[in-house]
Amino acid sequence: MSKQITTLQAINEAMHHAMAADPTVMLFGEDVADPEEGGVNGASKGLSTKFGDLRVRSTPISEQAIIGAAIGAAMAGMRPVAEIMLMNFMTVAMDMITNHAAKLRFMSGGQTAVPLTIRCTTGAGFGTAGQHSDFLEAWFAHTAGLKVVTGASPAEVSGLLNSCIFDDDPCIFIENLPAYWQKGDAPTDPGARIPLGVARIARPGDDVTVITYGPQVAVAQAAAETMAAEGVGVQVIDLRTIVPWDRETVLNAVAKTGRAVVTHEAVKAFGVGAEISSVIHEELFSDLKAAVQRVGAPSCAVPYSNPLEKAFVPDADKVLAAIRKTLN
Amino acid sequence: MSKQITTLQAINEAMHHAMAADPTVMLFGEDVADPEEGGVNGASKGLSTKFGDLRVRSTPISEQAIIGAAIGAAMAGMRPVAEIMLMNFMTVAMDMITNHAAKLRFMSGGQTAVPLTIRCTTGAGFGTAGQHSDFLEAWFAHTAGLKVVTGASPAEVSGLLNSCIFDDDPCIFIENLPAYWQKGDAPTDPGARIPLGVARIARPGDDVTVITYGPQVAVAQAAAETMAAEGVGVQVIDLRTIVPWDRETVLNAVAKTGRAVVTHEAVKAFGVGAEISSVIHEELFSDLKAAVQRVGAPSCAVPYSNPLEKAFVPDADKVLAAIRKTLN
Amino acid sequence: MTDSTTGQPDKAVLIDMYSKMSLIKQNDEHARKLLMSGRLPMIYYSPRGQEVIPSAVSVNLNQDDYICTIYRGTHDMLAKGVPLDALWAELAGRATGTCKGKGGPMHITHPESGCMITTGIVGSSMPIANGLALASQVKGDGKVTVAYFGDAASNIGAFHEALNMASVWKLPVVFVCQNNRFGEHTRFEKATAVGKVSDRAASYSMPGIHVDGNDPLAMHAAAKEAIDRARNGGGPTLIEAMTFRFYGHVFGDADGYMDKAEKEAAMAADPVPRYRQWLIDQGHASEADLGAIDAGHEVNIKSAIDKALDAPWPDVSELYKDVFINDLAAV
Amino acid sequence: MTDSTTGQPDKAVLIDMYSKMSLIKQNDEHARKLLMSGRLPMIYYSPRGQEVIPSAVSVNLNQDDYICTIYRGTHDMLAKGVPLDALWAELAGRATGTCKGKGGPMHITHPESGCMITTGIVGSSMPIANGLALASQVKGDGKVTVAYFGDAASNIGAFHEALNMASVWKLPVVFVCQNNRFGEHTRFEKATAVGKVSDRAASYSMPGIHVDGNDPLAMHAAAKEAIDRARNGGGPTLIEAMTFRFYGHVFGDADGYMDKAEKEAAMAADPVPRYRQWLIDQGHASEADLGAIDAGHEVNIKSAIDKALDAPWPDVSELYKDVFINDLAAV
Ligand SMILES: Cc1ncc(C[n+]2csc(CCOP(=O)(O)OP(=O)(O)O)c2C)c(N)n1
Ligand SMILES: Cc1ncc(C[n+]2csc(CCOP(=O)(O)OP(=O)(O)O)c2C)c(N)n1
Ligand SMILES: [Mg+2]
Ligand SMILES: [Mg+2]
Repeated sequence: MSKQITTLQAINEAMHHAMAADPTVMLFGEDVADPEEGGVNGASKGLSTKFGDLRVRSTPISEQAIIGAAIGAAMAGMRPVAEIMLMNFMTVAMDMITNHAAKLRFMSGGQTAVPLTIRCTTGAGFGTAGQHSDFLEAWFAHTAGLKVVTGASPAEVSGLLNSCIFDDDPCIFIENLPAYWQKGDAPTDPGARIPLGVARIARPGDDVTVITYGPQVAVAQAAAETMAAEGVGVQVIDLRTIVPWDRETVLNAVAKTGRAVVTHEAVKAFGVGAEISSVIHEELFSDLKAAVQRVGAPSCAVPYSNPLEKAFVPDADKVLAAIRKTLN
Repeated sequence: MSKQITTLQAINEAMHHAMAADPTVMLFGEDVADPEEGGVNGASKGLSTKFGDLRVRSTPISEQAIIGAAIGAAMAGMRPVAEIMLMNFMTVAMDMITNHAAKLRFMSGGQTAVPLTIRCTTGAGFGTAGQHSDFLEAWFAHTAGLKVVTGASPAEVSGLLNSCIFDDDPCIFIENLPAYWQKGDAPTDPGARIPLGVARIARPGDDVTVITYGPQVAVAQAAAETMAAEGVGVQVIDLRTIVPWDRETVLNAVAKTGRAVVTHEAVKAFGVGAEISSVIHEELFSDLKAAVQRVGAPSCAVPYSNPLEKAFVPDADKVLAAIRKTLN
Repeated sequence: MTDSTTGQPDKAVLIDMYSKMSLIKQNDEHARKLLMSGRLPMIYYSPRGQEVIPSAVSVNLNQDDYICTIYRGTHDMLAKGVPLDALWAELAGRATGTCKGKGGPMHITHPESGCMITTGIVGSSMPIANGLALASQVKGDGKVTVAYFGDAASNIGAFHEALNMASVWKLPVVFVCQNNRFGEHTRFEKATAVGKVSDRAASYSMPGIHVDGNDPLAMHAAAKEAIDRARNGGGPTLIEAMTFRFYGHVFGDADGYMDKAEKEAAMAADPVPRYRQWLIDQGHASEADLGAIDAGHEVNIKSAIDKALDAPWPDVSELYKDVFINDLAAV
Repeated sequence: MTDSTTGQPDKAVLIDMYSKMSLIKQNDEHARKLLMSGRLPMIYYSPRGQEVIPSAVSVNLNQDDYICTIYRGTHDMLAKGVPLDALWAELAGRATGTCKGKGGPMHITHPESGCMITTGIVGSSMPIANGLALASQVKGDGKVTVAYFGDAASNIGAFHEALNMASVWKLPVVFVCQNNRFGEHTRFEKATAVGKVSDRAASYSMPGIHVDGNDPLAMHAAAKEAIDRARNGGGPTLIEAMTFRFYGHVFGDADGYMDKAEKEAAMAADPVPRYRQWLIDQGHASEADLGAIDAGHEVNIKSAIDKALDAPWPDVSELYKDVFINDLAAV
């Protein structure tokens, strides 16, 4: 068995590797330097000590200034990684992200580029409630000019983060808070890159295709186990990159199974699942044996109370129900 | 023929009526008071003179403070209308809108309510380019707790704005800049309300249903004219309310025609059209004669150059092409 | 309420302040004990060490005055009068909580006692406080709004926008910065380009008061001045109250970034027992008087916790309620 | 470049400043004439009256120093060296424009001359300027970044966050507030809770300079001091340069909100002819020298406009280019 590491370690090692490999890579965000313990979860431990205060900086609580600084530095040839502690705090910097980072290449006719990576984490499960657990990837996916990426295991997170850092476009890199302390195989090499835009078949299966990403990959796999026991083969696709998403892999897969479910932890209504579902219907209308089903959170803020929070996050039962719907 | 007024007049008269009818209605935003000419487009002309400086205020350029003030005032029993000059500037206040206005009722267990209306305008057509013309309704639609509303004629704008102001939840009211100077029938009464959540059949038709809202209603109607000449009946549904949207009207209509197109000026990818399309597929899979088609802007910033801007905004030709696709 | 020559509040107020401080301190001790025991896992930001500030503020407020506070604000809530039972039920995520269990520790709301919002977003208490104050100004209801926030929050845009607007509109609001010298793991000086947050008041032509937030009399005087000004139409004030948080940023914080000596010194100067002793020394109260207050709180806190942990969970249908005024259909 | 006793720049610099001012003024006159004629409909924010500021700043900058400007910034661009041909082609939305016609008047970018971004969002030039300066600090390339913005932008959150961060990190950046007394239709005093924007520098322990932005020598001295400080590692400066916009907020502005007498007085004190006359009076240049400069600009502007209006439109395929580094498939 290969070495087991947590997601936090994977991020930490990928960052170490990237900063060692390329002097233009920088990191800034709240508490990220070592005097501040290398991030509240320790994701960036050791970086400021190793690479110095010029390249690794703890910032004031000023998300607009953080992203602005990352944009400017990126335009001037750096490859900044900006950490926004939690995804909900991106709301404070939406002008910088969507009016500027996303658009500057286009609006300048290609003269300026913004090769920055915004790391953020989120996700329900720890009772942090309405303002600390939102998945907002649909907003960023709808904003032309941003790449939106998320990994489902330590090695995946590492490989995708490396690709984001060295990508020439602005990337929103979404981490999952509960997954930080989960272990998985270490990547073969902390500098290994997983190309953006290429989905992964997380589990093969011939009858139904479940398309998902991030923490819901494990949920989908659990649902697939249950269906396997019933003799139904469920294929699980981990998108990895939400923008640009791998239409080819998804459409080829669903063309074969004829049945598809899309699931994510974000609110279902107007979520990423709607785009995937629509495209599948548009492209494979006559091949489909049933309507594509979507699974996602209900249309409310993430609730605090434990039983409510559990009911909010899509679980294997909800994915199973959706799979069964495609089989009727 | 009934009296013709512009959209700006309709807004102005509705605001006058609402402020006269209810002393808790307030207005604030940049330049909205009379010494500042009642708004850069004059939408609020006369209000501060009539209702006084306490209730109508020009603000500093501080969108977070504007929305924050509206939220607090709403929680304390007022019905504030906050004007954010252009929809792109909502990005500066996204924390206030989505972490606070949208969530306070839920997070407080129903103890506090935020009956505020955020008016904003947007839309391509005047060469204001990447940071002044975005339609961002998909973001707000994906945010649980917000109602999202837009009107397609002066009377519609008036009736819907009145409903938003007197609604007990936070409403995002989206106006269309080029439509400000377009004329249409005046409402029967400047205080008349059009209920939220109820779509309007803007044109009857038996063969294909086009679902849309805002400035694209006219585009869809133009496309419908062309198809009528070819003997195809195109029904046009004006959603009016994007959240909560009128599933019943839409699904009943498409159940009859079996063919549907959704169009909006916003970027197509991950847009509102994806949700409508997905729900139609989910609910009417076996009734559909063709996949639902979506029309929207390409995935780029709104371009400046006139021919590019024209090509960016969905026109009747694009809607026609989508309608024809459903007929094949 | 206040002696006009010494400016010192009268005995009842002095005791009231103590009672609030004692309540906050004991409540915090129970919270941390409960967390340690594993009986109630929750995210918890201890306000221990900062008891004086909201206690001294609240004795100058009426029940229907408003406060807007933050994730760390249990002290602000208790000082303002949020009842223990509903508070603890909310912390435990129960249907009987202030927010039916939907908000949790970071979003306690209790309009009946004037606690209008608890926000988890740094800086966001201030713009919303302006709105409450604006409503008071329009209605002429004479209420004052207090916005609590931390030192690090003085570096975020919302602070700037809110203080500018409050000053331009002369809103009846008091901005109370609780400077506990840290924002999460980052020292105040490392992130803040000014020595005193209160000096930033000059940018808004607003009075700025720098005060020892652990000194009950000084804090009381500062709060009174600011609240009186707001109530009398004199507009907003920025108060920077110097203090220290004893238990780091969040429960479980390993404190590795803190200077041990600094922390120990601050804890040794614990303002609650210090003030308790002063009250006795000055003859404002006897040991027995204060003991009775402490004991009363102890009973109430224990009872609130017991009731909370026994209370029913909210029903899953709550996910579809309070999103809008009318319930959602569960789609 | 500068006389060490008088602090006055030498003749070449004085003339260079004039040349920039003259270019800006004439360019603006052509732009408004063209708009009036209907030959080129575009959104246009005239900087007429504000010529001195960027002219005095730019003579202290190197070509590879950076500026970040705003929708009104044609003067800032021209002073920094954005070429007329590419600028006009962009204003006309042509393929030969700085941004291939995709950005337009509010988003002119020309890295070759150091014009890194033009933003249409109030306040957003500042945080991005910090980033450019940060890159310079890390690379040690000795460059200075100037962020231009308006008086009303000093009330938005981004201003506060950016100035605080620039000071904490001692970034080589100069914040130049062009105080033209209005934000759109709102008077400075009505929206701003401080008399001088430059006084806000104290909130960031940063030098603040209040200067008559229509006085070329004073403006030059202020800019030089700030730019030298930034270049020498002394960190940021906030300059408030007082000025006036002659033609309202945006082309077509009816000016109803303005005080006519104030406007007329400002226009009567037009800084460009005033400085021109001063140069002649002081013997720094003859009427003929300056006339030749003016005439040269006239020819170049006319030629740029003619070329722009004749230039090809961008192809519709441009919608799918420059979104990412690799072209999109047209789905
Ligand atoms: C906009 C935003 N950014 C970051 C955070 C994460 N965060 C929570 S508390 C905190 C520190 C705040 O420090 P301070 O304002 O001094 O208040 P204190 O916690 O010391 O009471 C940070 C960075 C947040 N909640 N909101
Ligand atoms: C965040 C944001 N809010 C509002 C606007 C609309 N707007 C454009 S310019 C302007 C006035 C800005 O005034 P000032 O900063 O003084 O610059 P000036 O136009 O006077 O040069 C406003 C409100 C905007 N572009 N961005
Ligand atoms: Mg603090
Ligand atoms: Mg101005």
